[in-house]
Amino acid sequence: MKKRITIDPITRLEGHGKIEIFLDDRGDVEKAYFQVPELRGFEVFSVGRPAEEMPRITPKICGVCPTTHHICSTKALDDLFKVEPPPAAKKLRELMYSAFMLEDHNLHFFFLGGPDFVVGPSAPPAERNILGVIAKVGLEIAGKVIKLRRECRDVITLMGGRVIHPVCGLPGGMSKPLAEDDRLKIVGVAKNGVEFAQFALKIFDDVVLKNKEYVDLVLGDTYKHTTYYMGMVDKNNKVNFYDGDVRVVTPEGKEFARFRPGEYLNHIAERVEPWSYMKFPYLKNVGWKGFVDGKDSGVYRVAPLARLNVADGMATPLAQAEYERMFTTLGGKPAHNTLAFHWARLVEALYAAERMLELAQDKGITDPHIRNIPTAIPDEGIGIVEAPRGTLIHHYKTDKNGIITEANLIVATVNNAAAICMSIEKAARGLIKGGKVSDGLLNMVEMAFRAYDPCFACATHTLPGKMALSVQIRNSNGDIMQTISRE
Amino acid sequence: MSDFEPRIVGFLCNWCSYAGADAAGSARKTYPPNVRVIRVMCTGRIDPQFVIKAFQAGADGVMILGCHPGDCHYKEGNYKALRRFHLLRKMLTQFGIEEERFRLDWVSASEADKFVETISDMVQKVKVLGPLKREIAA
Amino acid sequence: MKVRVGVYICSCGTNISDNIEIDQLVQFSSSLENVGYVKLNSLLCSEDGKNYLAEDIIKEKPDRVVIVACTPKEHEKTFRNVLQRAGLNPYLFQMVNIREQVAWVTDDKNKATEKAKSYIRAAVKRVTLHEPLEKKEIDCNPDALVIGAGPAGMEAAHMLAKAGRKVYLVEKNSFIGGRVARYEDVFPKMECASCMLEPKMDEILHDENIELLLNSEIQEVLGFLGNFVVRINKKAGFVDNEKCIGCGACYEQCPVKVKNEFDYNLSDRKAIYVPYTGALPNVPVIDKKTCLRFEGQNTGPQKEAFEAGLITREEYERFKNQDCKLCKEACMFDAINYEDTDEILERNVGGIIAATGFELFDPSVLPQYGYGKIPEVYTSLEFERILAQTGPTGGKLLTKNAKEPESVAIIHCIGSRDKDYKDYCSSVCCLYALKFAHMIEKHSPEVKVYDIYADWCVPGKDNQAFLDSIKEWKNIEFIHTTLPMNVVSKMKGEKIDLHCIDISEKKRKVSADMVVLCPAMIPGKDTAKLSELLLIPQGREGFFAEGHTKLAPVSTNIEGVFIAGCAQGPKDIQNSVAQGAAAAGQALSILVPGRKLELDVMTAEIDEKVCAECMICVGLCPYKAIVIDKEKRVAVVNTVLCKGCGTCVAACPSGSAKSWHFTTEQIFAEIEEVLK
Amino acid sequence: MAKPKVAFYWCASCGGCEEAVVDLAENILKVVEAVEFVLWPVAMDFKIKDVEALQDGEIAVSFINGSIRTREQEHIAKLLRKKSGLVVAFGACAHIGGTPGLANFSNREIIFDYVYQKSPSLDNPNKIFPQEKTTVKEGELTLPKFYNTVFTLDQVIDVDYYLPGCAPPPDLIMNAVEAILTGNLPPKGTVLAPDKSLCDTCKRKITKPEKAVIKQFRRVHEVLLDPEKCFLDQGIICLGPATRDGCGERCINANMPCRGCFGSTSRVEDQGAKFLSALASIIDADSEEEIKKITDSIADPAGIFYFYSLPASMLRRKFRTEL
Repeated sequence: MKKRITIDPITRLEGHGKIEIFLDDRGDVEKAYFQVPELRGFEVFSVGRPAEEMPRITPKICGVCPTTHHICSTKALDDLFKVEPPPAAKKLRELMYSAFMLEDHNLHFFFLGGPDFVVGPSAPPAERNILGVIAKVGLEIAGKVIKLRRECRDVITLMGGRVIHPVCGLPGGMSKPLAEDDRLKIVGVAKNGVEFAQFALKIFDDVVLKNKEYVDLVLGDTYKHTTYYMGMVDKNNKVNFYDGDVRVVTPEGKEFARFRPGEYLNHIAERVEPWSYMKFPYLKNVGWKGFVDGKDSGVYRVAPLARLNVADGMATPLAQAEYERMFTTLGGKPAHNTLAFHWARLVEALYAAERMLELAQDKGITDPHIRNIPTAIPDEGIGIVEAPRGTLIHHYKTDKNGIITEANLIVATVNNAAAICMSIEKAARGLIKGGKVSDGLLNMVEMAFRAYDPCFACATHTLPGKMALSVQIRNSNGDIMQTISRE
Repeated sequence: MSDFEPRIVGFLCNWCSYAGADAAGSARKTYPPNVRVIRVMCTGRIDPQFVIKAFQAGADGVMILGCHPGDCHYKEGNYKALRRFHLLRKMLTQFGIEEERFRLDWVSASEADKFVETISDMVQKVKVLGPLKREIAA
Repeated sequence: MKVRVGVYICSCGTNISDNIEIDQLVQFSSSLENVGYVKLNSLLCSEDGKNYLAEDIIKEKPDRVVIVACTPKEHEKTFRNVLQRAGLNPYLFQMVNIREQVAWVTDDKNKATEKAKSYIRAAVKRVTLHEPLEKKEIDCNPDALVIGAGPAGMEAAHMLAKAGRKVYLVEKNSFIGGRVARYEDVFPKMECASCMLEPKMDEILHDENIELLLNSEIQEVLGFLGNFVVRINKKAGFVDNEKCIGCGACYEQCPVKVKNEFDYNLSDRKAIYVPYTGALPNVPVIDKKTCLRFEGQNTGPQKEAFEAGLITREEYERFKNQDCKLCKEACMFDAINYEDTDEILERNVGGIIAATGFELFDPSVLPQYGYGKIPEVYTSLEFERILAQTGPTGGKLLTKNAKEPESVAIIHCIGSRDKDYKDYCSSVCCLYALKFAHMIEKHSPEVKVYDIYADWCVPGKDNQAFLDSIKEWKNIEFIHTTLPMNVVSKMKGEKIDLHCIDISEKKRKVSADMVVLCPAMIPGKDTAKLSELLLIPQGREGFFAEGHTKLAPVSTNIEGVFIAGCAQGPKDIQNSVAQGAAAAGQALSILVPGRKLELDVMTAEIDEKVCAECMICVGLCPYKAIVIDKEKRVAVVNTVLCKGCGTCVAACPSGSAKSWHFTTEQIFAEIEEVLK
Repeated sequence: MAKPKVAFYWCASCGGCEEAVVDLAENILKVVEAVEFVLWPVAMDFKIKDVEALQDGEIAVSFINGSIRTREQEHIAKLLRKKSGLVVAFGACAHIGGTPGLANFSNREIIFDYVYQKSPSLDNPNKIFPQEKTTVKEGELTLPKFYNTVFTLDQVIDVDYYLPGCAPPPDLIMNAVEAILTGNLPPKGTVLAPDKSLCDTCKRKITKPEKAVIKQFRRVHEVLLDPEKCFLDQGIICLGPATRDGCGERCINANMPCRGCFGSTSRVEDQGAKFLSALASIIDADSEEEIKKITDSIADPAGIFYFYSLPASMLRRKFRTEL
């Protein structure tokens, strides 16, 4: 008899998500669908807007990572208006962006990913949340996490005017220079950040790597997909969030492609499925073979693990050491273990903190010359940055008066859409056998899904800390046999 | 679209265009009844919200008739109306309201003929444009 | 709460009922929400129509009234008075114009009826939102301040004083009479200027209602109609006009010799001086810039006078940085006080009259005439002084080096009627040019006069005869050119050769010993500053802008501020005096002692709870009726000055400005109802 | 007595308002003790049937952010209205439509046509469009209906109070929560922020001249922006005068002009039209072609004047638009 599992709606998403799992007659998983039931049409209503307003329109795509959209949109405008920002402006942008990455990555680990490991994957749901984490690592740590978050967000407010939807980006630079006493304050925050990032990695060591059960889970096949990987690297192929070329490596780790932002259309295409408003990007030159991994499927992955797989290393010393330690533990590059996203995220957080410190200590950053006024006639501009959740692309076309005539946005998480579906299906298939649905199913599905820290899973801010899911299991004629839900 | 009778709101200023309308009346000049007149003391008083409220309430066209530049009873009210008119007309095109549906003109207290011509011309133009079609909401 | 509206429909005899189904209107109106009753009448504006209306309102006691009839422009006031009489606030009423704008202009009867219905529906909804408005009034200060003691200013001051008003006459110079004090004779009667002025000046000086403030300028004007506060900067004259009898002993002793501005530097004067013999008031004033006790010590004019050879080295050395008291010692009446200082005086008045006169266009800008380069080229005002007995030559026609000229040339329209300079005609130059000719004919008939003119501007009942009368004189030759601009004067030995093209395109050359230019009249030097102080705009050519070119020549956009004389535009003495009287008349009609000033009721008002002092409205008001309350940091409308045009209300981005009787809510209601 | 029940929900939202709540940092702990959350999708288990199981009005207050874009969002908003004593529209999207409200210049047809047909990176040979109902081999999949128009919260349910801002600043949120907990609330329908416009507290106000005039408009990317002078005085469009105060001029202090996210004061029905009126009135030109030249230099008036408030404007959306 056929069975169907609906997880709807998944709470704690940025936006709305739904999972449908269909069982075959033997009760095993036949197919799983991950649906995004929401769309707002940003690309369409950007048409007609003055290009210079886009850095204040596009952040409203996501209130969790508005700084990413603001910076990416501003870079697209630099390209559109053919204007090079002065060095101080670039440093200011990267400094603000590093503060954002540090805060966002750490929050994800402690408030979302952490509970799965710190408290244990099979612990009762009520414990698997921030309260559980605090109990395990102590109140003092939680205080440190909240302090880091507030300090980093204050840095962004200081430079961008506001942390939820900053406004300082302009084509050719920034709207406001950095004052010396503010720079000193940021140095303090950065130092605290580096220390905290190292500490977070230590926790990961004690809690995860020293626990065989977790290591098996990480290295196990359930959470493994041999896919292509995409990420941005600087000129010496080191991970860079703010600027550089986009690099793609094959499942074996060989460089498959390297392109400037302007050529993204030669490499990325998007599929449409009737059952989701979200589209599914894949590598054009490999081709769409459906929701499968492997060398000939165009499905690729982005975000922390992908970036580290793609790059030859980290641009800062401490992070580089962690980079090497991670890959040796995982058995070489590229690592395909989805749960390793958590580890890679902490390595990146350390890099972000170190980069923030480097920039904050650079005296030139307080140079008042932070704007070059564009003079060229605008027509087309493309900007790419690495969002916490993957490669973000803003592509604008305008008339000669700088009014947007077309806008194409590939939002970070979308790149992982196909991979998320595959991970959910693989996890479900690995756990549901013969129609028997175990209590751990919910948590295991979450882990597959949460590792990507999908933008709409902005569960980074869970306070009472649990992923609420309700699963209805129906028999083949659709009536509900059993409901398992998380209190 | 022959039987379509456009509904048009006309904002007239008390000292010139309203008096011009009265003059047309005293001279028994007939003109199409489509324009509903609202009297204000000066075209400077006309808040762009009035124009938009008229379109929202179902008008197919809006007219502002004021004193000729330099004749304003309050010196400069009509200049302010002229400034607002140009920016508002440009913005309304972004709302799908064609430029011909919103018109500003000058009619002095004695220009009964010009008043009748302006009204008839506007009614004719809006008749050609047809009713302002509303989008279904949901 | 329920509002009960009474609707009265007038058939206007048959004017309305001919083309509108009146009974449908009655039936329709009674179906409307809030309508208490509907009454039909054949002629509401007639006497018994009005009585019927008053009695009915007293009987029915409605909360609001709607009258469906003719144009409000004709009978809104009438019916407001009726409501007043019937004890209902006159603003709780709305009129519906279905005669001029429906019945008379719509041939299809049912369409007319439909249109009338929509107007009634709108009026009934609007009237429910009307608020009672009370007539507002303020008491007003009947006194007045006049700026400028020329013919216009003196006439205004005199009339106001005669009507019993206290007048403050502020004059920049130390004498009164303005430009006319400089003339010998005036056209057309060739009357002696001083004989004409003296009686008027005498009355001004001795009228106790007039406080004469000489050597004084306006520093600041605050307030509004009926309540102006004017601050006046009175410069020290150092001579007490009570004690001084004008004997002149003091200025004989003064060692300083400088150019006398009154005679346009054609004569000299002392540091303590009277501009011309016979100046009134006959009280000298010490000129701080040249007097040795003050700034004139060892620099300035004293040095120039010595270098110009006017005084000897010994005299120059003697008085260097010494405590010179010569004039004080010479004064037998102890009228000179060196401790005198400038002072700021404050006067409260109800109205202000600006009569600040004119200047002459500076001909040196037009090199072709040689003014400023050729010594014998004079402006008309300089020539007036040469012909004046109190002038530098005692009235004798002499050149700068005291020789009798054989010929004098007079050139009209200098800088006038030319789009690059002054494109208007100053209307008096032709006349005073003829006056000069008449004077030369009378005093030095043997002198040859060349009158180079473009067109004759001799309006008025006597002036054509004035022109014709000089034509018989054999020694005058009129040269009719097309463009005075292309007259070129060149020095030729002692003489000045004037090259011009006459009307028949022929080149003409005349040579003359003296050339008199008739430049355009332009606004006085301080007009721009005063227009800012009085908040009244300057018109196209810089003269004060009158309220209306035809109907309000002496009022301005600021209620209570009037203008008169050449300050409003070029004109002759007769018109200046007439305007002085007109301005005084206007002030007298508004500022009646004891009577309160009734203010516009439908003015704007700003809610200080919402206003954020965003400064959008302040600059928009043509009447400068909006000022910032510095403590509360909000904009405030001065309802005395506000005319209720509503421009600020429409522009106010926070919606804190409200326009009484034309509120946004009332107009929104009308819009929605009229489209239903 | 039992702690008052509080619900947080998000419709067509970006999650920024959720972040704003968490940004209360330490204060959130105070709130967490004082109330009992019955719904907070970002943080808690959410079950439709639990909310349905509550008595009507059992929830003391529901904070709903995000505009209404799909039938599912409308359905949940109506449910919460039924179950709540007070409903607070939280943030610009719920209050006046927000930036996504600019979609009201287009409609479903145009959006679908671009996203699923015309976007350059698209590979959709057989022209697949998302469907409300899709039957696949294994069964039927549904998607909520996507409305033609973005609605503000009070166009769908009755709203008691509004917390303006994109996102509302922490101090306003705390004041609102305290006012609700202590019960001293202003009259229904009030926007919980000062009722003056932004210029009231803006530091640049003192640089404003007596007579505000604009000779030429400049766009922010065309010129260096003076950090002291009032933007309008530099010819830069700043919606401050037509926008409610209370945000602490966070954009202006970052040297960028205001875009009006707090909506208008209580005295104005259409923020965009009112700002247009103020801006046009101070254009320094009187001749027709001079005025036309200056107004034509303003890029995208509708987009800038209704940056956050299009759905709440009188016209709400564009009239019939062809593809």
